[in-house]
Amino acid sequence: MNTLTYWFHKLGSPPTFYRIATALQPWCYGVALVLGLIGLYGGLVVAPKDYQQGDAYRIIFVHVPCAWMGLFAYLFMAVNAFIALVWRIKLNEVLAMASAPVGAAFTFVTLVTGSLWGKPMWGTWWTWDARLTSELFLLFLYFGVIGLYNAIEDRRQAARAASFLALIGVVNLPIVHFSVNWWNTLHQGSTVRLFGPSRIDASMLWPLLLLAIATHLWFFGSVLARARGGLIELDAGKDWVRTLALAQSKPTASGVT
Amino acid sequence: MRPGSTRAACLALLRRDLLLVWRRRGDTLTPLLFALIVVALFPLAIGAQMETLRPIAVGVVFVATLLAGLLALDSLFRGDYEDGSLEQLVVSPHPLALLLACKIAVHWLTTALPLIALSPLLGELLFLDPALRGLLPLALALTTPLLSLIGAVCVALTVGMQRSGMLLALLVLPLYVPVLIFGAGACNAAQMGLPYLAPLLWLAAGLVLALVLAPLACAAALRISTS
Amino acid sequence: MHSFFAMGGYAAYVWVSYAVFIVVLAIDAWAARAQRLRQLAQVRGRARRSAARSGSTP
Amino acid sequence: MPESRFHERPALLQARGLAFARNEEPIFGPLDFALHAGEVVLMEGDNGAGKTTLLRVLAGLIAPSQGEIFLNGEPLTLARLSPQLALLSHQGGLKHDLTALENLRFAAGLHGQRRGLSPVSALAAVGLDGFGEVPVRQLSAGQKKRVALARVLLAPVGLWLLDEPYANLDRSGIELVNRLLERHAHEGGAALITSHGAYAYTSGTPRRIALRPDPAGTESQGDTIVENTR
Repeated sequence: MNTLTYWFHKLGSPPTFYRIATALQPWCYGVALVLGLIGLYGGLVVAPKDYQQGDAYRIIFVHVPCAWMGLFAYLFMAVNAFIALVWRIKLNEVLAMASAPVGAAFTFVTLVTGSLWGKPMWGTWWTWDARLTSELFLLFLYFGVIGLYNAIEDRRQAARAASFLALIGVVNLPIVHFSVNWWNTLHQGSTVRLFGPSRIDASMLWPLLLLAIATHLWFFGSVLARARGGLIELDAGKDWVRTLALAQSKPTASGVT
Repeated sequence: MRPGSTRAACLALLRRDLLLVWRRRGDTLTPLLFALIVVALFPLAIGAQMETLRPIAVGVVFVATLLAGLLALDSLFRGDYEDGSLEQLVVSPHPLALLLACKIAVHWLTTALPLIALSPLLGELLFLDPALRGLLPLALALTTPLLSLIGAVCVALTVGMQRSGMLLALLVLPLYVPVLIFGAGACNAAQMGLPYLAPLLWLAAGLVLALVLAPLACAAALRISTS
Repeated sequence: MHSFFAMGGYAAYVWVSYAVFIVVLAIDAWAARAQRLRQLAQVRGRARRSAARSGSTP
Repeated sequence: MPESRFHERPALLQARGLAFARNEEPIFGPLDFALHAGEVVLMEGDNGAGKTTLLRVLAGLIAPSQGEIFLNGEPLTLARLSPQLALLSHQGGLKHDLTALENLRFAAGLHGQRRGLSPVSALAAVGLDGFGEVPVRQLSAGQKKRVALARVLLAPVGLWLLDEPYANLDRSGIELVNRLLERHAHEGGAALITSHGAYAYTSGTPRRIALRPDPAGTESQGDTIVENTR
């Protein structure tokens, strides 16, 4: 066996991955927190007021990174779902299912903040343009994946069924986007451009980028945390989990996140 | 034709499913009645004037058809799953996707086709624009097979569950959105005097794709959910 | 300082957005942790049950 | 490892270290056994010992958690297995709204039919002559079982996997199952049947493998009987 596949196997084994995840997770959360706070400071305080939108534009500092993350999480989930279905790797099943709730959270924040931005800017909480509608159905897809995963008794079968649905969603999402776009040409006048001319000042750009990095790290922290739970659940009968559970039951066991 | 050949198997399956529907022919009325009642609720809820109902007639008929189809989806594999016939299909030496395609075809014939036949009446109840009398059944004829095919994949994913109704709706409806948009959109475009051929062609293209891919996806989903 | 909190008249929208952002992500992290602790508790319960069955610690 | 050293020809169906677990709860195994052509093997075990699951694994419906299955020496796939498999599962696979004959005609269309048999003669062979036009719904549980057995009998296959074939049958029914199994084995077929052991088997009792509901045991089940009887 060559070294690369050896390491791949080693990393893919649940106890090893659990150890690595336990070590990485606080760093992901921690760095995300620090970068996020700096980014928020930059967005709320340092960045100048927009000459058109006033201070309301500051919502984009949370809205846009969350919108990216909603899609990124879906992509991450779909890639893992594909690997899980084709090669039946337990770890990828766990990772795919771990990214669904985080992705749903980001998509939810996107919708709420988008709505809160839309009200002062367009005078309406909601508009049926392609991007918003796709985002809404992205949320429904997340709910479908989570719902299917929770509805099936056998955990591995549940993960495989939900992974399959996630892959169908990958096909569906661009079609929804395309169809709503077409639909909007039919009902002209209701479209509002979400992003104005995309000339953005450097003082506005760096907080945005920092927050984008922070949300990515937060996403990975959350995925690792859920993957740890998922691995425990899937390997509940294995020795390494039992050792782990009994080691943590001691009240003195601290420093474990 | 040799017994045991794939063609014989498909024919036997088609014959059996049609026979089963015939034995319980009363059940096929349920989706029709459901669609009729849903449509009848709209004038009662928003007023019976022609000028309020006519603009929404197409949309209401489409949504009613879609919901009736959703209601009927549950029966697609449930009986076969419960009495063990589904296992027999899975372990039969024929391509499962092909057998499932036959089942979906019978299901469409017995649940969606009557709805298409009923659609002019549903339209009349809502004062449908007379110009759309021909187009509405045509759009439905392109839409409903897509709905059956897409729905079948989701039913296959939920087949082993006890109470799958609400979950099935959650899985299926986001996938139905583009189909609904193009189907109803074509009629709306025609009503506004805009060209309506493009969405119909999109639907036809989607249907061709789904005819090939959906049975395969359905078979894969079924193997996951029956394991 | 006051003008900072007022956000040019958009305070309700801006601050609610940021609050939703922070609260939802905090809930997400908390839920992930709670889920793992629940799984661990279940494993411990199972270990206790099997220990009780066999009469000795596994 | 119990290799197939007693035969030049590989066993029709062979399991090595076969185990299945659902949510990390072991259902059966690890299990080693071989099923050769011309042989009937009875899997015995109490309720919950995993007999049904084992049969579904062997039928290729579920992937095992561990271990391998070989069909004629090659790894088992559904594509290789399905042309030679007749499966009688717990539910029977009959449509209650159709008559016995309609059910069998469908089965013949799906799986083909054994040379020299027809739906009518298969029905007669399980002692249901004259019941062909009765809807299955109106048959008794034992008669339904017989129709399902007729379906198995009708399929032109060598391997029978029968889950609880004796359940719901009276004494003459049990004798019928034994007779069918004997003839099938005599003609070079093989059958793996399960039972929870509460039934009286009569003549020609097949080789038995005990499936113990003890998931803690790590030693192989299926044990020495496999080799002793050969």
